[in-house]
Amino acid sequence: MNKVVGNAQEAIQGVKDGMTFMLGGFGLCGIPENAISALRDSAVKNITCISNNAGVDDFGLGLLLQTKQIKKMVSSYVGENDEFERQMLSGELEVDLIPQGSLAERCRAGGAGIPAFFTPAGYGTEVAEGKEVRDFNGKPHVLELALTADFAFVKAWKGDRAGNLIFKSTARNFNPLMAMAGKITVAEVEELVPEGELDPNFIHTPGIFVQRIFEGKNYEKRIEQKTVRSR
Amino acid sequence: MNKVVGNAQEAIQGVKDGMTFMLGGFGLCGIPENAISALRDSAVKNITCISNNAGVDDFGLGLLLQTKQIKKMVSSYVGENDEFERQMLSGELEVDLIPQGSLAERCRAGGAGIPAFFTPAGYGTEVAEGKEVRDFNGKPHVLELALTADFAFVKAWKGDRAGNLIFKSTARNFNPLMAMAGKITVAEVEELVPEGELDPNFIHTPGIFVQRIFEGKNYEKRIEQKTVRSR
Amino acid sequence: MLGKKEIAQRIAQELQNGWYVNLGIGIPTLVANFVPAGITVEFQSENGILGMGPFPFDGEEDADLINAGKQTVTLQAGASIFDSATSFAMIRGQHVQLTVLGAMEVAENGDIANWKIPGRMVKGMGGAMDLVASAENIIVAMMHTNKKGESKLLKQCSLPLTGVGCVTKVVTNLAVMEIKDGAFHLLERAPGVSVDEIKAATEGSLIVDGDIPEMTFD
Amino acid sequence: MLGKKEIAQRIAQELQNGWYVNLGIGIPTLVANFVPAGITVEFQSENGILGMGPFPFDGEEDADLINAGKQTVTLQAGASIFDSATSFAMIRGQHVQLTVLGAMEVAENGDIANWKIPGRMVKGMGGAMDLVASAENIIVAMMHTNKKGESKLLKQCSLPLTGVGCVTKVVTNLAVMEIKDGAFHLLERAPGVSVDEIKAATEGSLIVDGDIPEMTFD
Repeated sequence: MNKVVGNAQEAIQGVKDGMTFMLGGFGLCGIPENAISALRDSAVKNITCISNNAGVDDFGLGLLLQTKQIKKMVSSYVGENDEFERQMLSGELEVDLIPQGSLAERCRAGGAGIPAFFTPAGYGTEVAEGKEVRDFNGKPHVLELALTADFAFVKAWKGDRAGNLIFKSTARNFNPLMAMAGKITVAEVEELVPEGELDPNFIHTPGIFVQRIFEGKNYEKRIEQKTVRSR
Repeated sequence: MNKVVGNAQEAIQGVKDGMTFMLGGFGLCGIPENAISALRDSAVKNITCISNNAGVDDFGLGLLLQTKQIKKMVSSYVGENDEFERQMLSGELEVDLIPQGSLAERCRAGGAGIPAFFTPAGYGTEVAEGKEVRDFNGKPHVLELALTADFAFVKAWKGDRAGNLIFKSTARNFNPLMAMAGKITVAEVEELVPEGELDPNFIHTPGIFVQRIFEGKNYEKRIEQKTVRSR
Repeated sequence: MLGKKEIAQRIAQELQNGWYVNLGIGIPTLVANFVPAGITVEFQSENGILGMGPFPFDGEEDADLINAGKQTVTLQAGASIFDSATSFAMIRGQHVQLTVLGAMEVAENGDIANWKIPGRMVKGMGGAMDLVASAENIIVAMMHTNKKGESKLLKQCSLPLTGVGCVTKVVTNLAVMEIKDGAFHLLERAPGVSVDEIKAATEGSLIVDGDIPEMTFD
Repeated sequence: MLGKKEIAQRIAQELQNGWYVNLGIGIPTLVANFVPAGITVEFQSENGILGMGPFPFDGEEDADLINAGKQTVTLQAGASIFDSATSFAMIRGQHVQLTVLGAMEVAENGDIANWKIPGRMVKGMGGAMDLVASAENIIVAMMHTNKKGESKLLKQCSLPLTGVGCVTKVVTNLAVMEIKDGAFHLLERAPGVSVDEIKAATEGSLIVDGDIPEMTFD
């Protein structure tokens, strides 16, 4: 299997106005930097982005908020982005806030052919409004639906031509789950290696979930909160 | 964290008649050989075993069938075991046959705090009898409940004192899922290593899912179907 | 009339480049031996392999590396190993493009029965119910008739079902048939087998539209 | 009256050997600095770490290794990394023995509000809703009153809820309280703080049963 494309521009071929995208990452950690730049350059608009966070004002998904390409965000936490908060409070941006665990599980479910599942998260809160509630083991649970996307954009550490991916440290986060849930999943990697170089026992995302892969460049990997201790 | 116990006998402390156990493995591949022997020696009885298969007549769970310690089996495929078939057809043994994917997902769900989920598997068959059916995306799905167990017995390749596990090749199968779903999860490993020796990026089962761990011995690793090609 | 090998060989002609394929036990397993030149497919084994390779050389078999039929196998370059939940996530989530499996009965509406003979054979369904409920493209590989000479292509299955309305194609020792609109549509005849012979061996509705070509093999 | 550090220090006394613990952003994060001698706990960070260690030395920070507060961290020996679904499987499946988090309001029935001020602050709930809906042991770390001097321990939360009836203990700058039977039960006073001061700062029902000891710190 050879799923390699030349660059981010080729990798996003087929994105259209109004589509739904998933984007991996937690804060700025493990985000698909190259794909986000290419999406900005493509000027695709009215998009729905499913991503745990919304970047910061001038990096990550903040770049697509600046250009107002995003119609709707589906996230669990957006506290690091002032422009986001401004657009949300003014009503320019639709926002669906989802408990982080439900977001992760809904993406996995979308990729796994599980259309719906019950979770205790959000019971008794506005998150559960309009949703079915049912008791299991004496405890109320909310029915949550799977999420899928027209494109999923993920970022891995290494990947091979067949689309097998491995992630580094906490840059893993939502990436493997969103990779499962994209109709077309685009993986950008820091290092593209030949098939056979990654140990089959330690693949995080099997290639079956990836349709296109490319080696990204100029990774900035910005740190949001540099915290250190003194020696 | 130090979860190490001395041997299989110590590891199964607390098993009681009538309990429900999960046992990892696919066929005879990746089964907890030491725990099964210890369970046989313990003479615990009337147990329910959740395991994809039921071993063969003289190995794996077949050992506990011989001794009639098993009251009920929950499995997806039991075709390799004549004694099993005899006990089932004669009504001595209760059997709950479950589609393999539903079995795997129900174990994961049990460990993940998801009490129920919808799956297309088994719709329109006797497996769906008495279960809620609901359409999603125009397709009927069956509501399946999570599975948990009093004890889960799993077998890994390497493990550390904190209970982190890695599996070798297809000996992984159900082991990581059942490890999640045991109230007490007992891991036996071929090699017990100090904390820090396993790469944190490539742990298959994080130690949080494991309560007891020991280095097993005398692994037979019997092959059911030796198939080879000529050079 | 085809042998088991030829049935597998004919099914292999259905493979398309880039597909992920799950092969059941028996005839379906043989399909892997006939992948047409110039196309690449990866075989999924539901016990947790993607990129399954051929059987090992004698002496190189590994008890920890088996396929869903419990046979010792090997891995190809680019293979990956995963747990059973992830494996069925691939299957249920329709990431596998083709499923090939055997059957005891197939009905004209696409129902399939292959896991149980009440009171007699109770081996279990394994992964078959997940596979047939999920896959968009399901080919059944089997003999056209059973050992008693009775048709296995029926108006309605008599055995407990594995899945409903799911089979898209059937390849037997006699014919290739597509299932649609509640009938078997004859597409190809096995070399030397007449349409009348196929009709006689088929209990379910068989649509014969125009001239039916013989299968060809390279 | 306790400072933030002392609140964290007091909460650390609740830790038990062998526990897995999830610490929220703010005061809860500080709890990691006060693990009592002789006990071992592992910290879970919901972005995918078990066995989180201290902040890195300057120059050794890794952009790919952060905690749920987006701070650079390190790993301890025996740590593991996993994806977000597995992380919340641990949380939802009650494999984490203790959750410590901050709050804007806590009600006498155990309700908690900490994610939203309608029309003003809309940062999102992150993992808090999953944590409070799942954990059996939830300690809230917060100031007893808000910046305007109003009690944050209420008869009923006024802000949108994060979870219902879930908080088991509250540790503030003034007191340690257990929540049960629809009331705050005063367990300990901060050094130099009187029961009357705590009563005055608590809007919800406060049960004072017998002599209330002062907290002790080693």
